[in-house]
Amino acid sequence: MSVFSTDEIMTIAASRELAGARSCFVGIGLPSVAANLARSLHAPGLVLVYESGTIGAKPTRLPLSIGDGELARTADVVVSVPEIFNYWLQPGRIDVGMLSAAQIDRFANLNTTVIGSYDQPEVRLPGAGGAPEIASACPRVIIVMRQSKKTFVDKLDYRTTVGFGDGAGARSRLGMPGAGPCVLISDLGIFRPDPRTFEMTLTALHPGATVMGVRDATGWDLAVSGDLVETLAPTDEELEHLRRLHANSKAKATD
Amino acid sequence: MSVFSTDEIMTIAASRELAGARSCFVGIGLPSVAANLARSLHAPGLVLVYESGTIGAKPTRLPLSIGDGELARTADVVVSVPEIFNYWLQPGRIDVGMLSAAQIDRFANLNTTVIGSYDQPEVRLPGAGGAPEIASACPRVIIVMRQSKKTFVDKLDYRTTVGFGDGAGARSRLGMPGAGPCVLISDLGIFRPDPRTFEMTLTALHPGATVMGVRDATGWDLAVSGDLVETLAPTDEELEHLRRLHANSKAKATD
Amino acid sequence: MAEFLTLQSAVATYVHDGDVVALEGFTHLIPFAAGHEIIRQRRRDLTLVRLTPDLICDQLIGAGCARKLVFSWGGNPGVGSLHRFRDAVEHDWPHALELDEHTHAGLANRFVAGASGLPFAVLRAYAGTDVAAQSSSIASVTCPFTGEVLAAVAALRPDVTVIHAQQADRAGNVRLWGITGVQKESVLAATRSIVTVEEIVDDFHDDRNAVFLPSWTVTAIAHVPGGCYPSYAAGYSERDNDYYEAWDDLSRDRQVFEDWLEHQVYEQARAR
Amino acid sequence: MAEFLTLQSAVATYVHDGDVVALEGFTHLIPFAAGHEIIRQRRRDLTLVRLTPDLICDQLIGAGCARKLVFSWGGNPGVGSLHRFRDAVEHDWPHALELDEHTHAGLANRFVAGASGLPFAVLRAYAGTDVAAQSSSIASVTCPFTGEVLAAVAALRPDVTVIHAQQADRAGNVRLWGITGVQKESVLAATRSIVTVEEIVDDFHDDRNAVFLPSWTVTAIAHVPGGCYPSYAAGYSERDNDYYEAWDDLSRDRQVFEDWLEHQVYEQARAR
Repeated sequence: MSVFSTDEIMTIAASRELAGARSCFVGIGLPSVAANLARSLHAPGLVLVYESGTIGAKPTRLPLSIGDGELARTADVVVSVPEIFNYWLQPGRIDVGMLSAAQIDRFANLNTTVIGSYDQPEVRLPGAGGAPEIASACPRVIIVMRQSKKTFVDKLDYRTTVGFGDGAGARSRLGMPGAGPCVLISDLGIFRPDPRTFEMTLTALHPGATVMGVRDATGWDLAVSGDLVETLAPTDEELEHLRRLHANSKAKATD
Repeated sequence: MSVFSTDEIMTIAASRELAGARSCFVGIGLPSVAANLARSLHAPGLVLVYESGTIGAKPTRLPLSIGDGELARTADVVVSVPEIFNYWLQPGRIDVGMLSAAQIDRFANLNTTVIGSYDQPEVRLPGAGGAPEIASACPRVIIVMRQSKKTFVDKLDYRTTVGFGDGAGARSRLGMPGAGPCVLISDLGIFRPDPRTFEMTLTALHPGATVMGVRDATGWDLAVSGDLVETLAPTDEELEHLRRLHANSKAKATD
Repeated sequence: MAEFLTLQSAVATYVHDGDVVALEGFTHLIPFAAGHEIIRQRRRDLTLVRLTPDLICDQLIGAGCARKLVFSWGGNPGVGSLHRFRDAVEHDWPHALELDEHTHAGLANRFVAGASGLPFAVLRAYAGTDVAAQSSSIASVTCPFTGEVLAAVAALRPDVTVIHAQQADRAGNVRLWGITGVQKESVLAATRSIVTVEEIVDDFHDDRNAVFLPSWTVTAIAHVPGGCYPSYAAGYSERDNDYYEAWDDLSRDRQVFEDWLEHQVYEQARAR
Repeated sequence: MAEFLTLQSAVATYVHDGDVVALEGFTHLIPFAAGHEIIRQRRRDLTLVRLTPDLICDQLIGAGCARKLVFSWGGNPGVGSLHRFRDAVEHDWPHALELDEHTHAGLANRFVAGASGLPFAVLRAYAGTDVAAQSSSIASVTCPFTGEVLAAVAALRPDVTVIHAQQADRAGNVRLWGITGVQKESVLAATRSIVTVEEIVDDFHDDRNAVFLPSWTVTAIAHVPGGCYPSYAAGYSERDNDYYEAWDDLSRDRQVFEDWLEHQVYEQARAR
């Protein structure tokens, strides 16, 4: 078995979740790497949709931004920004949304707006972008983000994007058509919503990670599945594809 | 002075009303002939907009329908039907709307839907098309139609399109941005709204027409302007352009 | 992904009695061949949806396929009346036809709402007219910022939308250009879609701003060159204006129309 | 009809202190040269509007031109923070910056409403988030057909919209292609518009489905080849990704930024 980094297994585990998906609405950074890896590895027909309006982009290198010329050049079609949101994302036409964030809570709500108070912020983050509507409209949502007590928090400083709100029933009360975050993948493990409480629950540990270690990197009292498994280690093929993807990209690959 | 038909002076008088207009939203039939004549005669830069989405069409023959290939081929740009109504007509971007109808009343409201009752019609007409929104949104509206007691009626069988509704103040009560029908041109004369009552008032007689004749062809008690004038007879140039336009068109020119 | 089928199979599989069927194409690219196939397969109780019913709905109505028509302008463009439509409305022949009647802007926006996954669309329309009172799919809505009252139209979501396009590629992606009407919206608003095409190509010309329907938004594609005659396909054919004028006479008389139906539509089925 | 002006005259004539100024272009075709000209002419109290503020708003904010920012995603794409934006929000440097913050879908639809002459637009968005509470241009509306509660966003009508496009013809018609963002909507929504272009051509390539802005929808055109650098113009240039990465360091320090401003922006004015 090859040596691999925690970022690598996180990205590879995320790409595996795209098996069987027809189309994916992709945010820049970790989600874009995972989605492009899936296309390279096991889902050559996966339709990548970026919020710049590019539908069916087939980038040969990782795009630095969601509006890269590479995306437009390789797309099946490019539509306007109002159209990509109104005609394509909003009706739930795109199977899977892939998101990352600065903070996540136990119900997979996300903060990409601000650390500290809104009016007197410690750190002003970029803001919402497409995330709230991706998380609302896509039938399935995959979240990929590195884990620490600063990112997996008990209480978000700002709720930019709703995952499962305050838990069971919240999405339907809010009129959200999609099923919400079906999986959260960090650099330590994999979390899925409890079918009753909708709290994100640790269901798999990446090789080398421990429940104790994950608890230490989680800001809330973590629920752990009774069927906890170990994430399959990256195969040589997966690692090779991921590393080639990064090597092909002049630009920095992750956020 | 050349001999001319009543249809010819009607069309020529309508085309003259387009002097100074930048753009015209054109219905098929009489309005299309008048607008194309204006472009040929005195308004070569007039932007013709058809509801098929063709902006800046420069047809060399009269189109038989509003979606003729000739319109698309000669247009500056072709947009979708939702776009032509939402982005171009609705905000009042097109200076002048040109309409015709089966029935008109004293306040220039139009019927293109039905003769008789809606549920048991004597004659079922085509319906609304783009007319209600053209009449609402365009800063100015020009109406061209042949006149008789059957077409100039005291009470419409059905109000498809609002001109001045029930008179003064009606348009603003209905939230209509445009100024409404500034002129009505028939085969007998020219009518303009009274500035106080907004009733269409005879302001010009075509050569050969009489007030008595116009009254006999009007279904309501006709108001006649104190400054009644005679419509300038068609010039040789106007007639020549109009006849060439018809000759160039394989298709039937008027409805 | 879109299936490639014969037109006969596509209609047999995806157009059912009682369906809401949109047939779109604004003067250009009207799917006549598909309309004839629907007549041949003797579909009944359809709700037909089309901004401009044109000859295609006149034929379907005269053949007894339609229970209801949702439309915004029902004439023979530049010629006059649609006589089969009028005969149905005026004399219930071959049977009564229910109408849901709009303006172009209103009906186009009903497709926009359907394509957008919204229950309604907002526009400035219908004020002061008799049109709004006649339709249950027109209401009003108040702007929460200005208090202005505007028109609301209900989203339209056809069971199946049928269009004609210039090209499909072998993966089932569809491309059309020229006057594109509400074809994109009507396909995206529908549960299923059938697209007849002039040509199946290896690669599209590199024009990414034409209307493009990815294969996964289309249910079935049938290769039917000339499938929009007597309408036209820009780049492939010209509109047969004479046909539109001749239809005025042909359709005026019930018996002449029924002879046309027999010889021009039904006989083709028996010949198969 | 559009006037052909120098960029200097266009900004001098049509961008005023206190204006609501939209600068659009989604990663692609960002009007940097026009942004620099606004800085050079020392406009103040502007409300800047841009889905993705990007480096162009970072520069305008750092230079003290902006009183308020209307936006939906304020980062350096693929790199990280916009440091001048952060410094204004976190430390009121060079002065406080008011924010009106949206999602992409919400802000795009505010332009759509503006372009459509409607007071608001409807979308399914913002539910359950803190974003709606922060903005007076977000409200809700109830569907008159289904009772569903949806988001409403107020129409946005900039005093002036500035974009960069590939081409204008000599009549002042503008054409752009590739990633077209919300450029059409932002120009149609605005009272005035300035378009900088890569090239002025005799005739457009015959592609009627690209975004096309008729001359009569554009106020002023300035011929500024490379006017979107370090962004890019499809068919003319590539995005300078290194510049975007270098900006991260350059903009982090106030003094380094001010040196950049002095040498890269203001000096060009004195050279004229």
